[in-house]
Amino acid sequence: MINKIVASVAEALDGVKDGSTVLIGGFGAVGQPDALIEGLIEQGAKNLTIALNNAGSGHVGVARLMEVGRVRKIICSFPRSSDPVVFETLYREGKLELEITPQGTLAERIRAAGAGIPAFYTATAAGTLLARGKETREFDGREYVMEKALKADVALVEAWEADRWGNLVYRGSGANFNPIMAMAAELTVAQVQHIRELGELHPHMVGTPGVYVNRVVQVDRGGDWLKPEAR
Amino acid sequence: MINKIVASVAEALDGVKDGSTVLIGGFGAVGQPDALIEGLIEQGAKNLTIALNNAGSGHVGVARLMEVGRVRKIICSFPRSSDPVVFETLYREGKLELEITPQGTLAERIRAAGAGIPAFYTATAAGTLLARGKETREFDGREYVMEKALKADVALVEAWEADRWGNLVYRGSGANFNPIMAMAAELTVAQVQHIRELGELHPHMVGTPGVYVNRVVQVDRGGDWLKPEAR
Amino acid sequence: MPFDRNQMAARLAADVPEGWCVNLGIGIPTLVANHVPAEREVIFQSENGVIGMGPAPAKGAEDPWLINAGKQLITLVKGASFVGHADSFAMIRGGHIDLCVLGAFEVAENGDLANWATGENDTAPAVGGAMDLAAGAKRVWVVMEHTTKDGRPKLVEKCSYPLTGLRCIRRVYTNLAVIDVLPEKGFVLRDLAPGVTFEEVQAKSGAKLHLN
Amino acid sequence: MPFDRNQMAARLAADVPEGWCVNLGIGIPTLVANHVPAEREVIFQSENGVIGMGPAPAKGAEDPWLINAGKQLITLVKGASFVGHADSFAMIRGGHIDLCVLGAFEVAENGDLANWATGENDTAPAVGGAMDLAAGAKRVWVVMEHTTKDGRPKLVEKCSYPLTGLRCIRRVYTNLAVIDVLPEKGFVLRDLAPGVTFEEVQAKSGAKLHLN
Repeated sequence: MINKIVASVAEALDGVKDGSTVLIGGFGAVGQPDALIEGLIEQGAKNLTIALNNAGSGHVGVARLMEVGRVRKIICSFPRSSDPVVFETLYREGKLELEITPQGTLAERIRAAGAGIPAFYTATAAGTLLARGKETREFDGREYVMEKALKADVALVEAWEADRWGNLVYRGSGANFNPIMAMAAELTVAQVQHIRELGELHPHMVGTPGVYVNRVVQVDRGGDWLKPEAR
Repeated sequence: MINKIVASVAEALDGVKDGSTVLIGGFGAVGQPDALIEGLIEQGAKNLTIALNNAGSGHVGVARLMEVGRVRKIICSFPRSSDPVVFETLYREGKLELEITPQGTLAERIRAAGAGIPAFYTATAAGTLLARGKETREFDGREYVMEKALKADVALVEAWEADRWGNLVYRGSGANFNPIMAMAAELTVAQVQHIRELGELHPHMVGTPGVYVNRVVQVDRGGDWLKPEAR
Repeated sequence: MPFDRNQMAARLAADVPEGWCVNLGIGIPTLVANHVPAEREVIFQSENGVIGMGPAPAKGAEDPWLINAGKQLITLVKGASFVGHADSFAMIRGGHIDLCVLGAFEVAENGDLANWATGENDTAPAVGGAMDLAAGAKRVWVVMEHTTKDGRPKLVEKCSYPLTGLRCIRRVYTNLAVIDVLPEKGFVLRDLAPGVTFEEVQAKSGAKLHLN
Repeated sequence: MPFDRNQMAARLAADVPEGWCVNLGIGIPTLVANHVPAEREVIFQSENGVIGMGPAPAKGAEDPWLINAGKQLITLVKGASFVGHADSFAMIRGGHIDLCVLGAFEVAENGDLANWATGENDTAPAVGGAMDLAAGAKRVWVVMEHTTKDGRPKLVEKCSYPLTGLRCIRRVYTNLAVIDVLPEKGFVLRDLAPGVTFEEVQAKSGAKLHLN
């Protein structure tokens, strides 16, 4: 019997190695695997490269992962946040390498990694600072930048529901980076709100087929989390 | 009020020009826009380039479109079928240009066109006859072929349900090439079994957002079509 | 009287026809949605995969799983759908967004846009989806104050800040005027805020303003 | 006694562990699904976007909207899901299929596969998804008769037909034997059909067969 459900966050993150590249899903608080990020801090892997949309806020989650010195490099589109103090301090002190990638290029590079495409061309960033050092090429009279796939060792994703095959169903705007990140890593770990029986998820509602998922852990965010003021 | 629903197949295909590139959805009989293909024969546009998975069977549908001399070139992965007589005759007589593309490359080229990617690299077909004349390039020690986006003037797609915004919901294995084809054409026309009120389609069940769809026409395939022996 | 922020948004909204799919940037652009009359169907898309955004939710009816690219709580309208980030940016980069409205530091007369980094002292500029939208949307309009707080023009001959996109801006809405950016010609006045003169707009612009 | 088609499929099925995601080609490969015991969960994927295919439907219970890549009516198992063609081939080409089983005209000792075109008189060869699967699956196994109908070997030193994929085959199941294809070594015998000898298999092969 296929059963990807594990009992704890610790088990879900077992074996993450120093030096790993880790994709972290979510956009804003939605679809962000908070318990797995906390678990990664506990787990202790260091010298990490993390790729995600934002560089964290305050002193929790991704910001704390950086603050406790586990992150060597961050690849993101938007390092600013409402409270970017940790990122900005580390970056100014030269303790954190930063690679800024346009949001769509970040998404497409991750998808490419999952889809077996080593590189592709995009008009985004052509002629700008973010194309510096990158190959460019003209197609039909327009300049495009060559961007490379962003493959990872680990992806931490979040979904609303899962079954024991690892099929994931997202809620609201919670898909965002999660489906492509699940495709692009050697080890994909999903934090979910609800576990469903096999067959309970509608085949057309599954946003990430279980084929892409290695481990599922249920984390009840609790009723409080659902209140907007707690976001 | 946005209303993409048109009253007839003729109206749905109004304005298709000679020399157009036409994407035709479906895999097997599922998701294949039969009424639109018949409508295209009626409409009369000629000198067409068509791109689809198969080259048609018997003397109906795509095979008939070719038989009545409207197709200059076909781009497909699988020209064979249970009854490929029309294709094979025209091809042997030199009346039809053929471009064979691996099925996944065909899909990815169409997606690329829809996603603003002029070209990408794939390992598929590297070192084979189908890479002849194509640029190749090594990434991390493996050879990849550069494939270009396949943009179209018209896409004919089929779905189970639609609303007046053009949102499409697919049934069973009926998505196949349809969602990417809907993204890759200037004019996307959808044949659907059912029209639903705006708001009746579940936001997570929509396989093609209406943004990609220009015209929707309802075609009742009738109960008979649902019987397997009528497939 | 120059336009205030809401009037600028309303002036822009008046030019958005029914049926367009529109992406709104953070700041004044976000206000545009408030000024499209409910009976005119415009589809608002958000980078995080929401197609068919509605207004902010009523108190008590918030769904914390439903936000826009500005991380604000939103609602859905009838006809809405969701996609993931790759598909959302395929829509943006593939030219399927009829209009993107962005803020700007500078717009040049050739349509160049600078809106993501000040270049100086900006150790870690945040680009988000701005470059994708600038390169991918069918048309990009800017809504911004006509000058900086200290009075420097934001309509310029050549951007001094790092570019977001090249030759991508088609029109600019400011507190003073509506100005087209035409490929061969540069800035062309289209409309004035009430009581504002051509000469005043020209004086506050860093590049030649054409009358038509 | 050499294996018949069903026995070849069964022999291969015996080597498929629980949990693998498997794509089966048309012909003998399709039969493999019938020989995986129901209690061993193997996920069958089809190019047209079905993940979790079940057996053929009972008479009267057919859904004409549900077919596999061979255009046959199928059912779904619990846990099944659907994707479109781009996502289905992303799965295939991105290395997420644990095993693909294909038929072949020829397999070379370096793992080259020829299974799509005969080259001669084949005016319009049909490749379908074979090249995508050959290049993309984690491992590709072939199941085929050991020789052609007129007795020519299909295990060869070098393919004479146009290639489908280079150095992609890891194992071959024939009516006579199970043979690994190892990178440095070539064909290595792994198992024999009942009553078949190593010498017989070697005699019917067009390349050297190693014992281990």
